[in-house]
Formats: sequence, structure tokens, C-alpha cells
Amino acid sequence: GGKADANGDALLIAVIPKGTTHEFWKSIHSGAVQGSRDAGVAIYWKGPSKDDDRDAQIRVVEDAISRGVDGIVIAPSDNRALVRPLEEAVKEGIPVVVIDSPIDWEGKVSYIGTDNYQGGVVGARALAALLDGKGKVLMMRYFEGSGSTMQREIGFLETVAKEFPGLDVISANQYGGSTTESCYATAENLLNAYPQIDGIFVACEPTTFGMLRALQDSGRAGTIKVVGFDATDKLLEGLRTGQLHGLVLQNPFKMGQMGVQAMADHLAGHPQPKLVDTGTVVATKDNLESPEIRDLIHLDFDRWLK
Amino acid sequence: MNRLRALLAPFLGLLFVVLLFSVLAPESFPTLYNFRTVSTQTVVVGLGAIGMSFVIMSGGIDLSVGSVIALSSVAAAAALNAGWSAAAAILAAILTGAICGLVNGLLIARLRIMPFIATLGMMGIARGTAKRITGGQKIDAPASWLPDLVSKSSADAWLGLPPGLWILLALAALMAGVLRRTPFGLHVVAIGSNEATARLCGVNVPGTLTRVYALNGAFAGLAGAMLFGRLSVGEPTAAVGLELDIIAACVIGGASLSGGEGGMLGAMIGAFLMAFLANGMNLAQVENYWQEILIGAIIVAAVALDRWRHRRG
Amino acid sequence: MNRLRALLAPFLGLLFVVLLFSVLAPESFPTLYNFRTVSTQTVVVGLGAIGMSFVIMSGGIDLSVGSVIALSSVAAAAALNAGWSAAAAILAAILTGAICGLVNGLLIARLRIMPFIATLGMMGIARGTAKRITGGQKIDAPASWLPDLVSKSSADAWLGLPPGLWILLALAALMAGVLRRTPFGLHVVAIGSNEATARLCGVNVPGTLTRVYALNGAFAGLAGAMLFGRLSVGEPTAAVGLELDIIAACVIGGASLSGGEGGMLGAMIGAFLMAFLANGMNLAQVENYWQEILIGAIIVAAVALDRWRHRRG
Amino acid sequence: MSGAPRLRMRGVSKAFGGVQALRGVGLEAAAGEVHALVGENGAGKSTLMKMLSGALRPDEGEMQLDGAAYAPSGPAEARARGVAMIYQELTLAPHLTVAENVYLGREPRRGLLLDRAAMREGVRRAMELLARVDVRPDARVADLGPGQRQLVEVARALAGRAQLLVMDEPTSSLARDDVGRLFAAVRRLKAEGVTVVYISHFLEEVREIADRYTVLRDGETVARGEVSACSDADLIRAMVGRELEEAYPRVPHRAGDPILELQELAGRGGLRGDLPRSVSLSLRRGEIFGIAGLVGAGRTELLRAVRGLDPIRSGSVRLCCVPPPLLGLLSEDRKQEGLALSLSVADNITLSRLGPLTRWGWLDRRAQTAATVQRAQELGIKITSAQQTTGALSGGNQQKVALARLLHEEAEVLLLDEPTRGVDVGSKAEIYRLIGTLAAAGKAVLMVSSYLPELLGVCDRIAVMHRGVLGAARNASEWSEESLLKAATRGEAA
Ligand SMILES: Nc1ncnc2c1ncn2[C@@H]1O[C@H](COP(=O)(O)OP(=O)(O)OP(=O)(O)O)[C@@H](O)[C@H]1O
Ligand SMILES: Nc1ncnc2c1ncn2[C@@H]1O[C@H](COP(=O)(O)OP(=O)(O)OP(=O)(O)O)[C@@H](O)[C@H]1O
Ligand SMILES: [Mg+2]
Ligand SMILES: [Mg+2]
Repeated sequence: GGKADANGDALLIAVIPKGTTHEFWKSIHSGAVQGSRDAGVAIYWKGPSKDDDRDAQIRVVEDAISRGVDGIVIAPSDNRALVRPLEEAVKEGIPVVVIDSPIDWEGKVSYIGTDNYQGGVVGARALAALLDGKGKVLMMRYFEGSGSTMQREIGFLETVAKEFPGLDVISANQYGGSTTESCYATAENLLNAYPQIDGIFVACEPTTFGMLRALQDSGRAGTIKVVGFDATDKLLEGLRTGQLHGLVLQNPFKMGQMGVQAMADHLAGHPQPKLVDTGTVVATKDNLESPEIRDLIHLDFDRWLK
Repeated sequence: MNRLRALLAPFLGLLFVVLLFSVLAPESFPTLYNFRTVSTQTVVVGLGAIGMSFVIMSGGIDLSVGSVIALSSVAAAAALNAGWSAAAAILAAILTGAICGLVNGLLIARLRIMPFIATLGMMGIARGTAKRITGGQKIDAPASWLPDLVSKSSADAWLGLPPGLWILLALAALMAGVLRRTPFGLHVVAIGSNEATARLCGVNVPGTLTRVYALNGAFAGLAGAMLFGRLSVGEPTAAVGLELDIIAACVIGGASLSGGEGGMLGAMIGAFLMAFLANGMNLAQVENYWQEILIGAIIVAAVALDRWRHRRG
Repeated sequence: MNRLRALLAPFLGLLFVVLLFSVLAPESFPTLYNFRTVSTQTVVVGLGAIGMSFVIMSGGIDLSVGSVIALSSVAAAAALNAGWSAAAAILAAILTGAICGLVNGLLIARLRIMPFIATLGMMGIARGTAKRITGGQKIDAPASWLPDLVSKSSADAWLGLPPGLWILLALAALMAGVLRRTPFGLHVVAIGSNEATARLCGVNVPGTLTRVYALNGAFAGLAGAMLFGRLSVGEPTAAVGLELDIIAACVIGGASLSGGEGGMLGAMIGAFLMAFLANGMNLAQVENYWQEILIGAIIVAAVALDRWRHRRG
Repeated sequence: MSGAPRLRMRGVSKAFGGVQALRGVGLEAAAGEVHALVGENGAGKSTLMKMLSGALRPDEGEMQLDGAAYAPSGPAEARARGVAMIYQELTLAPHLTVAENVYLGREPRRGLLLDRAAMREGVRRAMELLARVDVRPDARVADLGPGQRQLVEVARALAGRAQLLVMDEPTSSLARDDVGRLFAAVRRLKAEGVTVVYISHFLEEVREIADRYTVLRDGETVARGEVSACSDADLIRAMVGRELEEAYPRVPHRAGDPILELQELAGRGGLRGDLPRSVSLSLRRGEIFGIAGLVGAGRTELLRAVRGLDPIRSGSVRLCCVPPPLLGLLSEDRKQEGLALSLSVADNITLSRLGPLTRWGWLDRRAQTAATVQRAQELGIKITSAQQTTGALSGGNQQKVALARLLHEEAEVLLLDEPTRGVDVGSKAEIYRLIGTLAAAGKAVLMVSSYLPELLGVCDRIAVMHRGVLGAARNASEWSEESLLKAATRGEAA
């Protein structure tokens, strides 16, 4: 943290998301702001100009190194590709805390995030509970090469295979694609292909949203049990109206907050645990108003981002 | 006639795809409901292809439509949020698109910047503006009847088909007439065929080109409104690369990027061909990458066939 | 001379950007480390722009380079996985690119399909193939010295600058010579200037064009190897839309898409201009969308200026 | 009204960048007059007429129509004022039909739509005037031959009810009969009181159709008067600015061994892809062999097939000796094919044979410049530098650059397609002298031309092509213009 003086009095910590266009990142941003207030540091929030573009995120890391920040908190868009630039950061004396998605790298101070595989496991159990352990199940994937969703998808499929022999996965090889409208069109097509489905699992916000729209539009919303991921207003509304039945929620606010806090503590010389699981919970229509879930979904972004 | 013969290959291609998947997925593909689904999926690309046909006929190209569609979908959402009616929101989207198109047109017609470059610039400008307006987020909008236009439920259907499909077909027919039956359309084809001639014959070339790009922008705007209807949110990162699908629809339908050749019916066939292909592959559980490979191959094959037909006369 | 005067505007633009951000971010922008950073960020686009310069000079365009770069990065990773050396992996990437380019060239030169269409088709085919090979996932590869080429750490540097930058500059200088000083280069320029004349003069037009696209593919392949070096994984979904950045670099540097005009130095200036702009905006904390808007505006302005200069003579 | 001429132009000037194309030009023409505008290449004829048609605007000077000021803002206004123009370069849109081309820019409308019936009717009437009803209004222009295309161009001017009709080299692609029909149409218009400004490099056409003339030289009016009151020599002197000793300078040369033999050659050129059909000839070193024929006879296609640019269907092209002598083709279409106008003069001249100018595979620019300067001196090409852009040269000099390329190629067989098309009288004589010099140096020349006097004046032997079939060759002295024309239209070598 020797560069603190060059940047004024406060330490400057770069917080680097994978993208900027999902509400998920806004929650992380809010948490990071909260963390910076708690710890009395300054943060520098910068995402890649193209979402989910690894090279673009590498550039942001490189530029942060050039800028001489005191620490980097990053949600890496790839568990390998970001290793090298982050190693370079460490070489330049900039420590790194990893949040949200894991990375195959020992040099990090700490990983604070969801165990994505576990997210898939939780989703599988929730869906199985909704279906009483039997029925035909469909899973629509996100786009090719998306690491965290792939972990969830594997977690889901392996859990179904291991724990729920009564569940029959009838389709799991179709990708929705990286944009909302391509997920939507694929969801429409899949629903047409399978008139008889009992349950659906989708592992991220765009696929959940696309599936919800397709179900609404085909008039089948509510008749098929759906477990999706993440919470946006549209998805929560779906939950309330009984069109979605479970949303696996992560705790992005906590990731941002703890990420910045951990970095500040590390810079202050306090040792940090290597791994912190921020946990996943399943929100359902019934537990929506419970305090645990309310804290996760009703963020008033203006408190942090205005 | 000549122009009809040019449509034969894309039409046979469409027929082939439809028959193929009717065999591969007999339960789900050849159903009225699935046809309604494919229609609503085609509306956005189809509307874009109507405007793009004019641009391509005039010898130009517009790379900015994907971005303009996204910006217009954001505009529609913002208008609804501001308490405007659904009709007013559609108009706002069309107007947004038309303004972007107008700027393209002025750059191309007045400053004489090549269409590829001018619209490449606009591609970044419109996309950046959309993100600027929304702060990079999806924006929600209150409920309205706009999404019903691209609904595939029979409750919203007109004569059994989605309203969006009727709108698409009606506009395609109307604009085919404009292209072939009006002085404006004749001027567009003349510019694409030989711009110097058009100029010497007293055709207002800059004015016509400006109108062509503004028209294309307006159709992109309408497509944006329909995209908003489909997603029910305005999304600044939507429709990335959609311009290439739209151009591909026109080209598969027989349009020539050197201008003067093409037509509305061909563009519609091209748009439906791509939509049926994607739909059929999903239904038949074909891996996604085959779709990319096949669409690429079809584009090349369509043009190779056309070249071969031309050479044999 | 004429050709140097055409470079004035992009060069002044580059200078302006560098000075501007040196003022806006005086601590971090004008440092050697940051310059090394920007250089490595430019290598992929810069290598692509070398090949693309030949294509654009010949009056063509290649929309498939982004996909080909991704496919080549996958090929490099696969080669390393198969136990090949880093040098062999680079060769594998170059060869993969060259084969894609060769197919483009044959479609364009032999079947006489327009470059826009042929390469639009290849764009889908190469991307789909990359996904097919990897099953849609990125593929890991064992450690090698390949990533050091695009490392910006001073330990890997040659004479204080990243190896990748030296490679880029050396190849650009070499290919500038090839373009201006060899019969092949002169034939390329002649084809771009007037293809019929080139044919009349006994230039082997199909052969030359085939070689131009194969060469461009080979450079895309090398760029893919460098991208693999940056990412240290082979990624089928990488470099989407990168072709537009590469074309923009050439155009900002003064190339004309109607052929016959342009050059290597200009393309390099264009590539660095875009990289410095993105880097400077990150350092100066400018929001992302401004970057998109500004790059778009710069493309248009560069060409508008060029047109204006032309008209004044 | 009666006192003012139909057209009066005074003090018209125009500059393109540094080039002063016109300086203070004046021109007057009365109603019902055919006025010839003549001058060397680059004299400014087309530029002057483009002011009238609204395609260009004068920098200085004034124009009047029937005594009223005339300053059209564009082609549309010019046409509204009754001025029509046939441009030198064919200006048709190939994807449109004949009717659409004729009415482009002033379409008859019914409501918001095009009135196609009226368009068809108008075209039919114009074609009747030209006695060529075989050109259908609904045919696509892309499907027409070059002669028919030029007729469409003429029909466009005729259909417009013009008071002033400008024709810029309207006969360059027309067959003899069509020229006759065109002149008949012009006479009819003249009788109706229409004023025609007629630009041509063919003095015999001027003599046949024009009443009065104006001569331009270097952008200035140098002579005007009654056509009947001046001789060809007077006109040429005014155009060239000096006495032209000889229209067809002869350089002595002798024919040697055969170098090129064609036997029953048939190719795949032309609109229907079957030209030429059957060509047999034997060409000798040091010989100038001329080929006459109507437009569309397949002469261009013959040269292209021999040069290897178009595929050969059957028959053979045999060249003497090993290694075979080089063939060089001079294209009839300088702008579209002959030259890369945006490249330098040096590149254009040396492009076809860069080998000797390279060392270790790299081009030696100094050797290239030296070779260029040498050719320029040999042919008297006026250039300021070898790196000058070719497009900046005048038409005659451009043609010489194209010829210089054949010299640089060291071609032994020169295939010259319309080597003097659009070239003025003075430059023509220089090109003829050059052709003679080449023959004297032992090169074989196969020359296609539609201008019969030059074939008769330059060639040793001449054969006539009719519908893709080449007739028997005879010595030039055995032909006359009449016999050539007869053979070209009827196909008999008698
Ligand atoms: N658009 C232009 N830009 C630059 N120079 C031009 C342009 N048009 C004509 N010129 C120049 O103006 C001069 C007059 O050209 P113009 O075409 O009027 O000659 P012309 O008498 O019609 O010759 P020709 O008999 O070859 O048709 C020439 O020097 C020509 O190079
Ligand atoms: N199918 C075609 N499409 C386009 N242009 C053509 C076609 N055929 C010929 N031309 C061009 O039209 C011009 C005149 O060619 P034309 O058909 O009169 O044949 P030609 O044999 O060259 O006539 P001529 O005997 O007078 O030389 C040439 O420039 C030729 O290249
Ligand atoms: Mg002229
Ligand atoms: Mg000819």
C-alpha cells in the first residue's frame, strides 16, 4: 500500500465486474460502496466495455495496474484467462481479492463468492421438491463458454442423476445464447418441442427471464415448475404471481461489501481467510417476505449509487 | 419473369427447410402454434429487412441497424415509463430510429462518406447512447398492449395469426409497391444501378439517399418497438450483430450488395428461412454451432447459385 | 508527398489523444509501463490490420477475421494440449487462419462471390467450427512461452518493450515493403484501383486475390495465437466483432474501402489511436459508453476530413 | 423575342482545381439550327455542354435561352427549361427497363404512382422516330447491345420535347444505318425549330448535318462560321493551331514471316456468348492488318479471345517460334478497362512487365522511373513526373500511356482495339505515325476500327467481320469505304 500517498490520503481500490448491464452488478457495486464507507477507502468501479468479453476485462485490469491502484477486487470472467494479468498486478505490488466467480490461482488474497456448483445442487433439490421427485425436466443453458453457469448446470445435472432417479432430464444441450432475446427465442422453440414438461431449470438471469417470457406468452406459465437464478423485479414478480417457483439467490451485495472490506483489512495487515462462501438461498413465493430474503432483494440502489 | 426466377432458389430453400424439419420433428414443427412462434420471432428481423432492402437496392449498406433497434427499444420503454400511451411509445421508437437514419443519410448523401463507414460510426454512437440513457441497465416499463402485437397466443391473434405477422406482411407489401410503383422507388433502384446516370437525369440523389436511410431507420425503430414488445423491457445491449442477420436475409433473398437488384418478397423469404432453420434445429435438438455453420454456408451457397444462374444467363 | 499528407490527420489525431490523456491522467497515462500495456493491447488488432490492409487495398473486405482469430486461438490451445511446442502451436494457428483465408479467397476469386458475402458466410462457419471443436467451452492449455510474447512485464521485454510490439512493428514494416515494393503488392494495388486494367495487363487476378485473402487469414491466425497468449486459453467465443475494430483501424488510418488507397503505417496509427483512446478513458474514469460514442464519431470524422481534403485537391 | 438567338453563351469560364478547362467561351445558336462544336481532346467541349445541361455550373459568364437569363441549378431545372443532352459517356442504369431509363427524373405520374402506360407509349413514339421499333420499352437495358443502348440514350433526349438538344459524340457506338436514322431524326427536329448542338470528332458528320460551327481550343473559342463556307483543312487548322501536313503519315515497313495464325477460331464473348464464330487469318511481322465491321460484329471479342482474356470455344491460336512472341492488347475502353486512372503513369506503363525492374524480388523504383521517362520521350507523352496520377492527363496523352505499356511489355503482336476512339485529329496522326514505326520495327499489328478512313489510310491488309465471321483479307488498296461498308452490312467479301 505504499502508493497511498500518491493518490491522496485514502487507499484506492479497483472493483472490476464482468459487465455492467445486469442488475446483479449494480448490487455488487452497492455492496462495494458500502464496504468502502465502512473501511474508509476509495473505490474505482470499472467494468469492461463489452460484457463477458475476457480480453476487454484483461484490458481493464491492465489499465488499473497502470493507474497504480492499491488493490484490485475482481469478479473474473474466466478462471484461467485472468490469471496472468492478475499475477502481473501482484508483481507490481497490487494485491487481489476475487469475488463472485472462482479462479484457478493461488496468488489471490481471498475468494468471496457463491459456490456455483452448490448453486446448481440447491436448484436441483428445490425443483425436485416442487415436483415430488418425479417428472420430465428441461434445462436450457446460457451461452457457450460461460464458466459460472456451466458449474451450476453441472451441479444441477449431477445432483439430479445422483439423488433424484425419478426426474427425467429430456433436454440439456441447447444454448440460449448471450443476449436476452436469443434466450427468449430458444426458450420459445424448446417449449414448442416439448409439450409435456413438468419442470425447468435455468441457471442465470437472462435465461430465466427468457424462459419466463416464453412461458407467459405460450400460456403455460404456472403449469410448469420453474427454478431459476437471480432476482430482478421482473423475476420476483414472476415468483409472486406463481409463474416462477424458485429463484436461487446469491448475495451480490455481500460479495461487494466483503470484497472491499477484505482488501482494506489485508492492506492494513490483517490476514484473511482464503475462501468465504456468501451462500445461496432459494426464494419462493412463501418466503419472499422473510427478513433473510428481503435483505437480498429489496436493495435501494440510490442509497449507494447516487 | 426474370425477377420471379431469382426468387426460385430462396423459395425452394425455404420449402426444403420446412419439409426437412417436418420430417425430423413431426410432432412439434409443423403445427400452427409453432408457425405462430416462428412468425413472432421473424418480426424484428423482417421489419429490419424491409428498410434494409431499400438501402441495399440503392447500393448502400447499414451496419447500424442492430444498435438503432436497441436504442429504439430503450426509447419505447422510456416513453411508456414517462406515462405515454403504447401508440405514442411506438411512435417514439420509430422517430428515434428515423433520426439515427437521417443522420446516416446526411453523412452519406451530403458529406459523401461511404455507407459502410458512416453506419459503422453510427453503430457505436447509437449503442453508446442507448447505454448512456439507461445507465447500461435494462429498463422496465409498465404494462401495455404493445407486447400483444408479438404475442403468439391465439387470444391476441388476428385471423389465427399474430398481429405482428400481419403488420410485417402488410408493410412488406406496401413497401414492395413503393419500391416498384412510385417515382421514389424508381429513383432508389436507379441510384443503385448507376448513380451518375441518376444524377444526370435530374434525380435528387442526395435527397433520395437521405430519405432511404431515414426510412430504414424508421423501420429499425419499429423493429425496436417490436423487440421491446417481445422482451417487455428496453435493453441497451440487445440486438448486437442483428444487422448481419438482416443483411443476410436480404442477400439470401437475392439482393445484390452492388445495388439495383433485390426485392421485398425475397427479403421476407430470407428472414423466414433463417428463423425456420433456427427453430427447427432447436426442436430437433441439433447442437447450436451447426446453426451458425449452416447459416454461413447457406449465405455463400445462395449467392454462388445466383452467380452461376447469371453466368448461364 | 500525397501519401504522407494522407497520414497527417490520423497522426495528429493520435498525438491529440496522447496529449489529452497525458493532461487528464498525468500520473498514470504517460508512463513506460502504461505504454507497454497499450502496446500489448494493440498487438491483436494491429496484426489483423496488417492483413486487412492488403484486403482493403485490393478493393475487398473481410468480415470473418474476428471468427478466424477465435478459431485460431482454439487451434493454438489444441496444439499445445496435443503436446506440441509453442512454436508449433503458433504455426498451427497461422495455418488454421490461412486455410480459412484461402477458402475465402477461392470463393471470391474463383466463384466471384462478393467479398462481403463470402466472408460473412465464413464468419458463421469459422465461429461454428470453433465451438464445434471445443464443445462450446474454452479449452485450457499447458504453460508455454507463448504468453510471454504479449507480456508487459519488464522481465519479458526486449529492449524495454514487449516482444509482441516488436513483432508487430517488424511485420508491419516488412509488409509495407511488400505492398509498395514488390510485384505482388503492386498487383494488389492495381486490382483495387481498376480490376479490369489489372486483368488486361496480364496480372493473375484470381491468383493474386486468393493470395491476398490467404495472407490476411494467416495474419488473423497469428493474431489468434497472440490472443491465446493474452488469454492463456483457447476461446471459441472470443473476438466477436473484432473485425470491425480492425477495419476501423485501417479506415481511420486513411484506407478507402473502394480500394487502391491506404497503407500499413496508417493502419498502425489507427490501431494505436483506438487503443490509446480506450486506455486513456479507462484511466481517466470516463464511462464506457463514451468510448463507444467517441470511437464511432472518430471513424466518421476521419473519413469526413479525408473526403474534404480530397475535394479541395 | 425574334431578335434573340435560341442559345447565347458569353464569357463562360470553368476551372477544375488547377486546370482551367474553359476561359471566356462564347457560343450562339439560332432556333432550327444544327450547330457543330469541334475541337481537340480536352478542348472543353463536354465541359461547356455540361453547363447547359445543369450537370456543372460555370465559374463565370452568362447564358441565355431565347433572350432570358439561364442558370440551371441542376439537370432537373435544365430539362424543365427544355434543354436535353446526350452525354458522351453512356449514362444508362442497367437494372432499369428502357422506359424507366428514358423517363428517369421526370416520370409521368398517376396519383402517387408511376404511369407506366404513358411511359411505354412515349418510348414507342421515340423509337418510331428512329425507325427502331425492335427496342421494346420493357426490355432491361442490361440485356441490350451497345448500339441499342445508344439509341435508348437518343430516345431519352427525343422524348423530352426539348427546345435545345445537345448531342456529345452520339454516334461513337452506332452502326452506319442507325447514324443515318439519327440524322433523319435530327433533320425532323430541326424542321420543328429545335436547336441542336452537335459534338463530333468526325468532320464528315459535321459536314453532313451541321449548319454552323464553333471551334474550341484549350478552353477558348478560336473560330466560328458557316460549315459550307470552310474547308476541312480550315477546321483542322483551327482545332490544332497549326498546319497538319498529313492526316495519315506513312512510315515505310515490310511484311516478314507469319507470327500469328488463327484457324476457325470461335469464342465465348459478346452478349449471347458466341462471339466470334469463325475467324481465320494469318498475321505477319511488320504488317498492319485492319479489321472492319459493324458495332457488335465481335471484333473486340476476337481480340480478347486471342489475348486470352475470354475463353475459346473451338479452333486454334497458333504463334510462331519458341518462346512464343508476347501479345499486347490496347483496350477500346480507356476509362473502364484500359488504365488504372488513380495509379501513377509509371505504374500504368510498367504494370504488365515488372520482372526486369525488380532485384531480389523487390521493385527498383529508380529503374521504373527511368523506363517510364524513356517511353514518355519516345511517344511524346506530356508528363510532369513519372509519379503523376494518370487520371490527370488529357485523353490523348492517356491513350499514349496505354500504348506505351505495349512498348514496355515488348509485345511482338499488338492488338489495337479502336486505338483512336475519342482521340482528336492531331493526336490521331501521331498515333498513326507510331503504329507505322512499330511495324517498321518488325512488330505485327492487328487493328480494329470503326472509322473506315483510318483503316484505309493506315493498314496494309483489311478484312471485314460480319456477325462473328471474318471475311477474306485483301490489300487496303483493293478496298474503298463503300465496299467495306457493303461487306460489313451484308457479310460478303465481294
Ligand atoms: N471533372 C473533372 N475534373 C478535372 N478536370 C476535368 C474534369 N472534367 C474535365 N476536366 C478537364 O477539363 C478539360 C476539358 O475536358 P472536356 O471533357 O470538356 O474535353 P472535350 O473537349 O470534351 O474532350 P474529348 O474530345 O476528349 O471529349 C480537360 O483538360 C479535362 O482533363
Ligand atoms: N455482354 C456484354 N456486357 C457488357 N458489355 C459488353 C457485352 N458485350 C460487349 N460489351 C461491350 O460493349 C462494347 C462494344 O462491344 P460490341 O458488343 O459492340 O462488340 P464488338 O465486337 O467490340 O463491336 P465492334 O465490332 O464494334 O468492336 C465493348 O466495350 C464490349 O466490351
Ligand atoms: Mg468530351
Ligand atoms: Mg469493339
